[in-house]
Amino acid sequence: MMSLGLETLAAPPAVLAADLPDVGLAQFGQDPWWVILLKAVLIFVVLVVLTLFNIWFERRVVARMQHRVGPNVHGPFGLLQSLADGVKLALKEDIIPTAADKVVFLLAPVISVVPAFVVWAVIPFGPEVNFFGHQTPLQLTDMPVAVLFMLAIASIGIYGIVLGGWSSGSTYSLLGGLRSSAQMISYEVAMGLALVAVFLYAGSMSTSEIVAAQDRLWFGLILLPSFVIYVISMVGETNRAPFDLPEAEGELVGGFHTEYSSLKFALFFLAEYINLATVSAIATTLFLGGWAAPWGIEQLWDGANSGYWPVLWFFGKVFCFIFLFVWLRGSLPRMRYDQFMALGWKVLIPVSLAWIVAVATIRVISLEGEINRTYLVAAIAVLLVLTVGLMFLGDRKDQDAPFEVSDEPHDAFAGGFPVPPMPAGGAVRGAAAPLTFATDRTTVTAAAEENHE
Amino acid sequence: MLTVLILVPLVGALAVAFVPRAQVRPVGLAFGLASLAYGLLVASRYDVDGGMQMTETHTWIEAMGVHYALGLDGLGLMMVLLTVAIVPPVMLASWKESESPEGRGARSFFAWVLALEAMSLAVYTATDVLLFYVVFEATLIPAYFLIGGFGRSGRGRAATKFLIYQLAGGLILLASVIGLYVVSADAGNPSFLISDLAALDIDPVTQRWLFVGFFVAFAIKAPIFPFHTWLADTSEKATPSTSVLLVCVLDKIGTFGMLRFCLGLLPDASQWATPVVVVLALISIVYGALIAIGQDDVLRLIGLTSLSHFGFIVLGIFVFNATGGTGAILYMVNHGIATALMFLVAGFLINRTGTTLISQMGGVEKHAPILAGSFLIGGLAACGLPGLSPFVSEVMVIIAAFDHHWLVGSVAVLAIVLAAIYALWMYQRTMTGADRTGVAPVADLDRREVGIVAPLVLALVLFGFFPMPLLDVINPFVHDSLTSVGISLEGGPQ
Amino acid sequence: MTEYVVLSAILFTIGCVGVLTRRNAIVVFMCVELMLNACNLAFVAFARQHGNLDGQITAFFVMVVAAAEVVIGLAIIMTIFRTRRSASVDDASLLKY
Amino acid sequence: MQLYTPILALALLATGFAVFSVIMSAFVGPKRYNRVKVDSYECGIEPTPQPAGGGRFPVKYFITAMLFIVFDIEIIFLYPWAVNFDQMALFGLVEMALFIATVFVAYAYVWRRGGLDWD
Amino acid sequence: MTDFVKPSIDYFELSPLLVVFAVACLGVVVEAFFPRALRYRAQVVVALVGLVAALVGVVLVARAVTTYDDGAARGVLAVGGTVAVDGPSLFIWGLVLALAIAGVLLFAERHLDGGVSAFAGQAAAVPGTDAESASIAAHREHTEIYPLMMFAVFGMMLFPAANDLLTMFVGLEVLSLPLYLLSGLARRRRLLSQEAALKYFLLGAFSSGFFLYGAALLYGYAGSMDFAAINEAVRNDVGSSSLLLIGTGLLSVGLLFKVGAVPFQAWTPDVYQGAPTPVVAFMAAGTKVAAFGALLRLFYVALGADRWSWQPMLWIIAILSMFVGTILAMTQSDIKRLLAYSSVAHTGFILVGVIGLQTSDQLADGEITSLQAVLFYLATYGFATIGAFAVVSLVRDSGGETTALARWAGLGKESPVVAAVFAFFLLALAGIPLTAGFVGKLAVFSAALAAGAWPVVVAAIAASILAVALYVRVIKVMFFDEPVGEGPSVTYPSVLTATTIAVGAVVTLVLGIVPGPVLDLAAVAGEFIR
Repeated sequence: MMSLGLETLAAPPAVLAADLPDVGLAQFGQDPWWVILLKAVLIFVVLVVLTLFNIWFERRVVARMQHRVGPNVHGPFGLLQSLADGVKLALKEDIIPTAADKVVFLLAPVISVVPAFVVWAVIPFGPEVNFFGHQTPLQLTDMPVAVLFMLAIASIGIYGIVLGGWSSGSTYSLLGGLRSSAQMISYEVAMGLALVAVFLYAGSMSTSEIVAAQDRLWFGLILLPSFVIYVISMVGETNRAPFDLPEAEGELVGGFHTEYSSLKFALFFLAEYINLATVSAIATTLFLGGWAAPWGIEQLWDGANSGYWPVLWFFGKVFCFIFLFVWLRGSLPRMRYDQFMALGWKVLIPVSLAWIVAVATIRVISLEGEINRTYLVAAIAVLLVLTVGLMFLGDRKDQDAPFEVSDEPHDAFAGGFPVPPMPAGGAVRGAAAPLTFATDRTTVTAAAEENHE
Repeated sequence: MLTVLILVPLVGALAVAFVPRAQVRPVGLAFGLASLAYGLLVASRYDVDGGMQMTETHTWIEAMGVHYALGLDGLGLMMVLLTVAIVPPVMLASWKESESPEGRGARSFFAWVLALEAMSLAVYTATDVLLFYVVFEATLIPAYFLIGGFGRSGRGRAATKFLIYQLAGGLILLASVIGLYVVSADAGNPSFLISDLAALDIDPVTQRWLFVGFFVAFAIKAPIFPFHTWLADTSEKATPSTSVLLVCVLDKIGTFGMLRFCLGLLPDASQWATPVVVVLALISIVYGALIAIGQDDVLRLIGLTSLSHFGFIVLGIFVFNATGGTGAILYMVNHGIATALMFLVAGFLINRTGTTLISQMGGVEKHAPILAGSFLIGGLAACGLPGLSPFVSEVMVIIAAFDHHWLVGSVAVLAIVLAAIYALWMYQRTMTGADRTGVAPVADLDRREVGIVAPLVLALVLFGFFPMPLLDVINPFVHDSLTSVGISLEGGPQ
Repeated sequence: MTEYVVLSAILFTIGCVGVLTRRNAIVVFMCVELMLNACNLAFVAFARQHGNLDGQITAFFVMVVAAAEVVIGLAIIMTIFRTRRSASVDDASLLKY
Repeated sequence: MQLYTPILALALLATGFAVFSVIMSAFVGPKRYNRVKVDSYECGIEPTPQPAGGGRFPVKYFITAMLFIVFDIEIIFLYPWAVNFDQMALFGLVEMALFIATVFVAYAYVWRRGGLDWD
Repeated sequence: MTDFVKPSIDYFELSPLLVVFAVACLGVVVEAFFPRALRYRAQVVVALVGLVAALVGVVLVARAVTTYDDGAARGVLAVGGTVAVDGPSLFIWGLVLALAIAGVLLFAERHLDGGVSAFAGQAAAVPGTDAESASIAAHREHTEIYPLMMFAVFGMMLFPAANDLLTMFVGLEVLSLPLYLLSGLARRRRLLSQEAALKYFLLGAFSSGFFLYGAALLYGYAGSMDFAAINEAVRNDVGSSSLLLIGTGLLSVGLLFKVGAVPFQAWTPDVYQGAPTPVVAFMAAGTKVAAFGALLRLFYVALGADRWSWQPMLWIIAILSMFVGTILAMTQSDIKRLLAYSSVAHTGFILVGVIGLQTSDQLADGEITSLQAVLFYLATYGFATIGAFAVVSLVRDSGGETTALARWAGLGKESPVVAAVFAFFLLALAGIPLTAGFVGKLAVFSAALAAGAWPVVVAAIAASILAVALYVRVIKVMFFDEPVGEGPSVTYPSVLTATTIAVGAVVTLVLGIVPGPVLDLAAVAGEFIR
């Protein structure tokens, strides 16, 4: 349900291809089986290694920021610390709580980790290279709807989190899972909207074509607002500080994975760090020219964008983002949940929408050469007046006095129909009954929410 | 001309609905009398040579070829006169008892009566089949409220039964009406006008189906034997005044329709169906008379006699000769007058005794000779005593029946005997012998009541001896209609 | 192509049977969604077969409609659930004859 | 389909790894039973039994989910529009502006009526 | 890749549709930005003004449209052929808008229930809780009902005008979804109302699934969603006929559900009983009009060439609907359920008209066409129904509306006017002459008979006879039965409901006496654009 839209979209892309230009995609789908397999294994290995590295990297950098040393025992500079952690986790006892829904509990980590890997299938690492004697692009595959595919697959990962939280049979897990998913879907909207401008300019959703479209100017520069929105929402999307509310220890212990231990916990951990790299890679591809060498290098050195060199540029850019993540974590405090949601829903989304319209307008002007300025100005003026006017109209303080809780006894026939009274102590029974999250105050739908404003 | 004829009572109905309470009855009666006067005026303009006269045709629903078309022929004139003549006596008769037990006022009674009159007049003058159907059904609403609103307990049920029966009949009629329309549409000229429809050449099978529809509908209305069960209940529960309107005016629509539609539009099928119809008519005659004999409720008894009389009328219509046709139409008029007399007088009697049961009456003639006398005249008229008008028509029908088949005639004659039994026995039980009413002495008719009864008695006697004016009007119509059926006339009556 | 149509028919039937046999309103509702998605599959398959885009476009619209239905359906089911503390269709039985 | 087989390969690989890990952890780790250990974690107090159906949580989450669906759908329409925008030019701009305005109406409603506020 | 072709959007012809949609959006804006105190007035004014403007638009468009393609039809195919603005569409638009205006008046009625509307003050508040009593005390009300209704009206206009399966499906949903919500918003007897909404929703979604799968199969058959193309495919007999047959069947399920025909009528009584009476009044009239418009267009335009395969099915469904509807209505003891079943029966009667499809060369000059007949019937039925339900909302006792038939005994004495008006509506529904119902029945029966469907017409007549008994029973209860207890009381409404009832009654009467103009209008509407 949560990601219904994008997820169901995964079904038709095969046929969508029929309509979209496929000139740029001719190089894909030609590989023999061993190349495919080799590429897949390479991606897999790179991701696992990358994760191990990232964990170490994060710990070291944060430690530096906090004037600590960080892991430095295992291997040179403590580089093997993550590996050791992994082995330790594998040797821990595998606990399945009695309250858990066994099948889903086991399935959730799998659901969470698989999409994290799969997304990388369409990330372009570089141009066409000689791959063990075979000319092939440094990218597992591409398709006309590659970005859509990434979003769709990434959304499936949310299922893993929700199901993990739900199946644990623990209140903290449930709430953590819900929070994670709410957070992810909230920021997914802003993220999705931020990408629209890119497609507008690239005229394609294929990653390789988007990279190709940035050969002159990175989208991150000409579409700066989109880029900024994307970066903010990618932090929210990955549940990282300062948006790491689902794992707010003070409130929710470990969040959705409170009950997970051993390798299953490691899988969630793995997925999380891969996702970190994924969003960075997407940002790189869509906004920072992908594997193309930064401006200036190509001018100095002709070979910068051929052969295996672009992999370097690519990972260089990705590490910039990862450093950004770490930096944020090291410097910013955690936000409050309402602030966080308000930022997503009330700032990022409207700004994105406005930006899309603006970009489209600019695009039309550049396309048609001339647009009737009078209409344009008039339209903008009307919009401005409307927005401002409406915001002033009807003060939000028009709410009625707060509820006066009536002392009247329960009227079993209220509304002309017998209504059962609430069970004593609320809907949830048990030793710690007061701990209910479903009081009538919180369970009110949107239309009625005004009472609490 | 004819529109005005309909409008007079209709306006009257509306007027009655809105005038001050005290003036309801005078205003109502005034409109009733105005209708009568206007009806007579129309009659005076009527050309006795026959044919549709005073026609008016306006397009009503163009999309479906429906017209607002009125016209008057001999048959129609008879019925119009009967209607306008019956209403004022009915109003007078209900002068006092129109206040029902629950205080349902004279206002609604007079309004509904006038509405009923208007609709009935429209029925008798309509020359468009759909218009006919519309007003045919529209008569039921006033009738429903007259039955349901006034009378004795159980009338609600009776009214409902009445309405459902009638509406069922009406819908069957509707089927046939639409059928006719479709036939006309297939012939290239979709229309509901009788004149257009009469010109159609309908294939026999279709004709028979349509005939069945029309006949069943009118047989329910009339009523004829298997469709008569509503009649007794209705006449028992409703006030006598209402019964007069129902039996004398409204039910004539049934036989009227048979003449106009079954014979007029579907002549071949009518002849095809004659044997069955004649048998049904005979059953009605005998059965009606037989069960009337045993009744204890005076109103129910009178109602059932009508079943027998309607049998005669239908018999006259379907024996297909001039004598029968003329007799039938004459019978319709005479039966109207005679039955009205019986019902009204019975009503006066009931008012006085407070009961409708014959077994609780008796000895009235001693104290109320005029009442008893008029009751006797009504009874004798019903059994066809020479000198009273029903005699003429009854004789004509019986002669025609013998012409048709001797057996038919014989059975019809049998009915006269039965009629004599129920009429005289009823008189004997109610008027003679010991007084069992408990409200002795029963008062005689007062002047208002005499004023009601006298014209009716007078008419019975007058037409009994001198039916020519009526026959002059009827004969051309019968001549026309039988010619259309394709029967050569072997010399008209008289 | 036939396989896709058959698959969609099977999915549709499963959804249909689910609606008729399940008692939990949410499950019934999910079965309805399954039916809609089976339709989408059929549309896309037919679009491929006929080589035009109508079916795919339709699938888009169906998704929109399905989303709207989800929103409205959840709102209704939730209100009932909150009142009755049960989402069983059988419990909703005040309306009879 | 050629374009999709590589994805399948990667997906199989990832699934194999994940499933292997899950199964592995069941065998490799020690097994020491302790009733408290397999209880739900609740800061050390007796855990609250979850009611049937997974427990209840604030309606707010439903509202967020519904809102997400609405906007997700909007995105579905925006993507193809964006990709083919150059061909539609001004017409596309006007139509999409109308579409966004319509969604914006609903958005404004939800915002103003407090649907976006978390307590 | 094909080049993008800008579709022509005939803004003028679509203006009524667009106006209604704009008004709906405006309603949401009002809801968002107006202070609570002003919302009620603002919403009612916005809705009414919008509907009237749309109605004016319909008239203007109707005067302006010209003959299409030199055929018998008039109008244009708008938005790349997805919406057919032709005579029948315009007729139905006008009708729906008129009914919607009456509906708004009923929605806005606040006089009957002591100053509050018939809708829940706060739908989210659980009945019997503090939240609810507080909302009652605060005189809250959902003014969202007006925009919701406007959206439904928009759907009702789009549905019959849709010229391809996709648009039709969208119209179907846009029309249904707001109604699902509105059904659950009754102020009194909330549980009943919510249950009605749930049933309506689940069954409605279920049936729209059928519709959609049918559409998919037809698309698979014809390779196009467009009605004209489907017709062409049927004519040329391409593809597998089983796809066509099953597709037609499934599509019919969806449509017949909406009109409430018999195997799919189960929701009708429940929803009619549970939903707030103003909603029922509007929904019963509007949905039927719109859905029959769509049904006609689908069967006549897209599947006209295949009518030998669907006509027998409709024969059976029509007969079943008439009888089941009437007979079950007789057994009801609740007036709203009774009217619901009667609406099922009416569905059957209208289907009788639908069956009367003939090609124009089979018709005599001046003979009524089945389309004309059905359109007219819809007009008569719509006004009689909305009026009847408006009257139902007047009859009350201490617990709000009293819909138990037994409690209506003696209404004729309590309030002769109200009882008489209701009786008049019932007679119209029964099809008694001099009411609009009669002319409607006459029209559909003659259309069907002309097409040779005499068995159906005979059945229809038989059902009418039964139906008469049904309606007369109610009239008897009102006028001739003794009241139970204190008897019903009639709350005199404000001018809003009174206007609706008066308009309903007058239209019903006028259409019964001078149906000519409206029949002509339906005739002028002409055929569907093909």
